[in-house]
Amino acid sequence: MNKMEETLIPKIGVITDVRIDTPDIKTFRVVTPDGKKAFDHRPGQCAMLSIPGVGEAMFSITSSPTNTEFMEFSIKKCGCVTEWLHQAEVGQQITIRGPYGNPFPVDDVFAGKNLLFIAGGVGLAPLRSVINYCRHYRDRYGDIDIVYGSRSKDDLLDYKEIIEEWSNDAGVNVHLTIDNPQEGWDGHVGFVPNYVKELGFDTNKTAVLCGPPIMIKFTLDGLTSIGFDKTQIYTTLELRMKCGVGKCGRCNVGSKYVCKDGPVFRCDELEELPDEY
Amino acid sequence: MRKCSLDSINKIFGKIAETNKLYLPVDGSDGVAVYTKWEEGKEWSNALNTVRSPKDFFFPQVENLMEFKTSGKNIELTDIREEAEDFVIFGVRACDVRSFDILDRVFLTDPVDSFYASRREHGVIVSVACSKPSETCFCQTFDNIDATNPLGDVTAWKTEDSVYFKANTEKGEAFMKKIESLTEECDDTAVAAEKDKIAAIMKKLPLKDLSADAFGGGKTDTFFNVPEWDELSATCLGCGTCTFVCPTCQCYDIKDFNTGNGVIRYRCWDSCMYSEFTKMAHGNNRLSQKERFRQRFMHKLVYYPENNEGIFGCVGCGRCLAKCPISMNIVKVMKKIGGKVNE
Amino acid sequence: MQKITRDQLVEKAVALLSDGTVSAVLGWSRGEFDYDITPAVFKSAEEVKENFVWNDFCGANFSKYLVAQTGKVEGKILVFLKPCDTYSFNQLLTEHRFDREKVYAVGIPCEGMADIAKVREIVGDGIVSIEDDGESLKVSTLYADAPVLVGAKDVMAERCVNCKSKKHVAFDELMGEDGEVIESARFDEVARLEAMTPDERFLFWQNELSRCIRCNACRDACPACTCEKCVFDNPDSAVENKAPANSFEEKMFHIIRAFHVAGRCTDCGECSRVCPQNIPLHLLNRKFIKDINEFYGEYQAGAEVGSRAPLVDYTTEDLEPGEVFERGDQDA
Amino acid sequence: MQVKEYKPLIVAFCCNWCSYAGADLAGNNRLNYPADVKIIRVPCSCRVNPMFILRAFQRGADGVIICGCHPGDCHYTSGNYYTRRRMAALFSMLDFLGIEKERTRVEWVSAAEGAKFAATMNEFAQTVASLGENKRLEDLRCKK
Repeated sequence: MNKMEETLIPKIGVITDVRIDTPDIKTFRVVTPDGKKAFDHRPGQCAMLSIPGVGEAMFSITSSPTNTEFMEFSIKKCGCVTEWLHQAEVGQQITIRGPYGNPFPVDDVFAGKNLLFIAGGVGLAPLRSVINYCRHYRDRYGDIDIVYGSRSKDDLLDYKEIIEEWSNDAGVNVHLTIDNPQEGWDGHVGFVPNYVKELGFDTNKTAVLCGPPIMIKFTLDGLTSIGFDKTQIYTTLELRMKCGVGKCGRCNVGSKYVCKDGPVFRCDELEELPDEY
Repeated sequence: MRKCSLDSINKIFGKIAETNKLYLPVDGSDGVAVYTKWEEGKEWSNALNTVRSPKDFFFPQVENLMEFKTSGKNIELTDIREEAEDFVIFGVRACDVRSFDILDRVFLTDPVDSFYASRREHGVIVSVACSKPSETCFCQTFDNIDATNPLGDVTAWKTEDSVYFKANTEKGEAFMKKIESLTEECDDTAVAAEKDKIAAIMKKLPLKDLSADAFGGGKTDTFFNVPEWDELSATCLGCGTCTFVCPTCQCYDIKDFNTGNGVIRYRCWDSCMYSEFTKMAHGNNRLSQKERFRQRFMHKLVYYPENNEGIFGCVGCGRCLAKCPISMNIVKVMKKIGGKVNE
Repeated sequence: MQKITRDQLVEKAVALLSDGTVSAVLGWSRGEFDYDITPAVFKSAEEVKENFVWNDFCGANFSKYLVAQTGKVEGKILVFLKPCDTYSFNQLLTEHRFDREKVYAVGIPCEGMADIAKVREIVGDGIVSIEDDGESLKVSTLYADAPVLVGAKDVMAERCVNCKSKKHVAFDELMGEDGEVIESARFDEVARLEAMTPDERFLFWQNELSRCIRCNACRDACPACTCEKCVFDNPDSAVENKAPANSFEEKMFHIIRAFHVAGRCTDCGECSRVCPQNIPLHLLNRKFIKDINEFYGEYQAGAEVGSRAPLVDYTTEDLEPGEVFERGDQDA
Repeated sequence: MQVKEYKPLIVAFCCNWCSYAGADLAGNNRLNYPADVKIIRVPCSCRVNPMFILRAFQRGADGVIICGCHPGDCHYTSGNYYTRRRMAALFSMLDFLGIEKERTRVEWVSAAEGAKFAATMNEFAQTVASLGENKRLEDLRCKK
C-alpha cells in the first residue's frame, strides 16, 4: 500500500545531550537516529514528544531555527511525561513529530522593530528560540530588550548563555530579576510585572510575553498602563493537546485551536477569544 | 431510477455482500436497531435510526494507530495502517449522511487524517429517506438536510412494497451496476409521492419551527457569558452520552496501552463533557461542568460555523434528545439562549 | 396516575420558598415533550410555578445532586424524594457526602414511573403528547389517528415493577401517606441467570456488555458513585483506558463499577435507566445485593443512617470464598 | 512438530506475613510447585483490589490465587476477614458473568505451612490446567 503521510505517526528521535538548567528544568538536545535535525521549524513553533507507554506532550522548540544541527527543548518537570524525560539519559530514544502551530512573525511584523522580550520562569523556553533567531539576524531588528525573572537565581533558565552571550551583544539589553532576595545576587529583586513598569520602556517596541498565566495577566496590564497597545504585544499559549493539528478538540478556545491557530497570539486577537485559556 | 420489491431486498443485500462488507441497521436482541454486518438471516430494521450513529464506520470509537517496541534506550515504531476494505453502509438517514460532511471538514482538511480518509474512500453510503420521522427530529433546522431526498452515494426510498434507488456519485453508479440485474428501471412517480408524504409529516413535527438563525460564526460574545448557562448545566451529570451518540462529535484522545510486550498507541473518542478533558499538568482551563457544557454547545452552534462557512455542527438527528440521562439537549439550549421559535 | 398532584408539590415548594425555609428547590423541570423531564434547581417561586412538573416521567433520583448543590446554595435546599430516593439519601448521609442541615427533604409518594421506551414499544415513534388519564396514559402520535391508551402498569419501568419499598426512610416532612416495604420479585431475574449454565451466562453478558459505549452515564448518575476522582478517570490508575477497546475492558469496567458500590448500592435503578444502550446494569448490582443478603444476612443499604456496609464489616464466622459455590451447588 | 505442553500461568498474591513466608519455607524445604506460579507479595491479603485480579487475567494469567494468614491470625488483626468477604462477593460475580469459578481461589497459608503452600499450588495449577487457557477474561492485545 502506498501510504499517505500521517501526521500522528512520529519520527524516532535520540536525546544526544541533557543539560541541567535549574533544579526542575532540563534542556534536551534531540536529533534523528542518523544525527540530523528531525525537521525544520520557525521560531515559536512546537513539537510533540512522546515516550511510548508514558504519553505524548507538546513542547515549544527552544533552539533557534538557525541551528541546523539539532533541536533543543527546555522542559520543566511537572507531569508524567516530563518526569520520565527528566530521568532519561543521553542515548535515549523518544518520538518526535511536528512542527506545530504558527510561529512568531519574525520576518514581517518584527522586522525593523525594536523588540522587548518578557519572560518568567520556564516561559523563557519558547522565547529563547525567537531571541536567538533575532540575534542571528541582528541587522534585521532594532534594539532588543530582554526582561527575565524567576523565583530565584537558581531557577533562571539558560543563565550561562544569557550572561556570556546575550548580555555581550551590541544593542541587546538584558534585565534580570528574581522574586526574593538571595545571597550572591546583586541584581534586581521583585516580580516581573513590577520590574517592567519600573523600567518603563519606550512604547516604540513590539513586546513578546511568556510566562505563568498570572504573570502574563499583570505584565499585560503593566505594559498597557505605560502606553503599549495590545496590537504591539504577542504571547504564546499553552493548553492540553493531543493531535497537534486542530482535530482532537482539546485545545479549542472559541473558534481557535491553540495547536493550529496558536500558540502565538497577538494580545488583541486573544481578547476576542472567550476567557478560557 | 431503479427499483426492486421490498420482498427481494435481501437478494440485493446478498449480491452486495458477495463482494463488499455490508452494514445496515438490524434490530438487536433488545429490539433496538444497531448497524450490523449483513449476513443471511439478518433483516433490515424498520426503526427510524440507530442509537449509535454511523460515524463509527469512518471514525471508530477505538482504533489502533501504531505500535512500539522498546528495548533498552531504543524504540522501534511499526506503522500498522492498512488500506481499508471496500464496504457499504446501507440505510443511512439524511441527518447522518450530512454528519459525514461535517466530519470531513475536520478530518480531511490539511493535514489529512489518513485513517479516516482511507475508510472514507472505501465506504459507499446508501442513504434512505425517512418514511416515519420521530418527534425528536429537527433536521429541518439546518440547511442542506432533506429527509425526503437524502444525499450519499446512492439515495433510496422505501415504500410499502418497494425500494427505489438513485445514484448520486460515481461510487453510487458502480453500486447500481452491481445490483442492476436485481432491479428494474422505473419512473419517479412513486418516489415523488413518497417525498410528498414525508414532506407532509415534516410539517407536523413538533420541532419544525426550531431555528438556528440566532447562532452562527462570530456570535461568541453574544452567547458566551449569558447567565442561562448556569441554569442549563446545573444538573448535567458530566457523562459522555450526548457526545458518544452524536454523529458529529469528533473529539478524540490518543492513549498508549502497554501490552506487556509492546505499546499500542490508540485513539478513542473523548468527550468535552469529561472533567479531565482539558486537564494539564499546570491546571485545567475548564474547571466546572458549566464551562464544559458550554463548550459543547458553543462549538456546535458558534465555533464550528465560524470555521466552516456557517455550517452548524449539528444535524438534528435527535439522538441526544432521546438519550441524555437528564433530558438536557441542544434543542433546549437553543430555545433557551437564543433561537426563540419562529412564530 | 400519581396520587399526589403537581399543584400540591408546587404549592409546597412555593410556600417553603416564600417563608424562607428554603432558598432553592431541586425539582423536575418541564421539557420539550411530556416525557423529557430535566432535573433543575429552582431559585424562585415564579420559576417553580412556570416550569415545575410532576408526572410519570419524573424518574430522576435527586439524592446525588445534593452533594454538589448543598455546597452551592446559600441556606437550605428543598428536595422532593420518592421512597426509593430516600434510601440513596440515607446512604449518602451515612457516607457523610452532604450536610443534612442544608437540606429540607419532603417525602412524596410514588406509584411507579413510566419508561418511555416501553411506551414507544406499544405506540411506536412520533410521540407528540402524553396525558395522564388516571390508570392509563393517553398517548398521541404523529402516525395514529386517535390517541392510544396504554395502561400505566404496562409501561412501568422495570425498577418500579419490582419496587422494593413504598416506605420513606428519610424526610423532614411527608406529603401523602407513607407506604410499606414490599416483598418484591426483584431478584427473580438474577436467579434466572444463576440457574443458567456458565456458558449461557457468559454469552448473555457478552452480548449485553458488548453494547457499552463507555459514556460513563451509569457511573455519573449513580448516587453511590460519589468519589471525587473516579479510578477510571485517573491516568495514574493504569485502567483509565477510556474506551471499551475490547470485551475485557467492557467487563472490567462493569465488574469494578458494580463492585465499588457493592454493599452501598440501594438498588435505585438509575444505572439502567440512564444507560443509552439499554444494558441491564441493575442486574450486576442486584447480584451483589442478593449474594450479600444470602451470605451475611439481609441488608438494605440506606435503610438507616450510619449502618455499616457489609463489605466493610465482617464476622469471624463468615463463609469462605470457596464455599460460595458449594452453597450454589446445593441450591441447584 | 512437537505440540507444546500447555502450562497455565498462575498469579499468586501472597500476604507478606504468612503466605509469602510459607512460600519461602516451601522453597527452603525443596518442595516442588510449578514454576509458572508467579508470586506477588502484598502487605496483606486485603491489599488485593479486585482490579488486581482482573488485571492479572488481562495480562495473561490463567488462574489467580490469593493467599493470606488464617482468619484470626492477620498481622493487622482483621485484614483477611475483609478479604474473605470481598473475594466471596467478587468470585460470585465472576461466576455470574460466566467466568469459570475454578480460576480464582482464596487459601489461608501460614508461615509454617510450606507443605500446604506447595500442595495448594500444585493442586490449583492442575485445576487451572484442566480448564485450559483463560479465554473469557483475556485481552487479546496482551497475547501477541
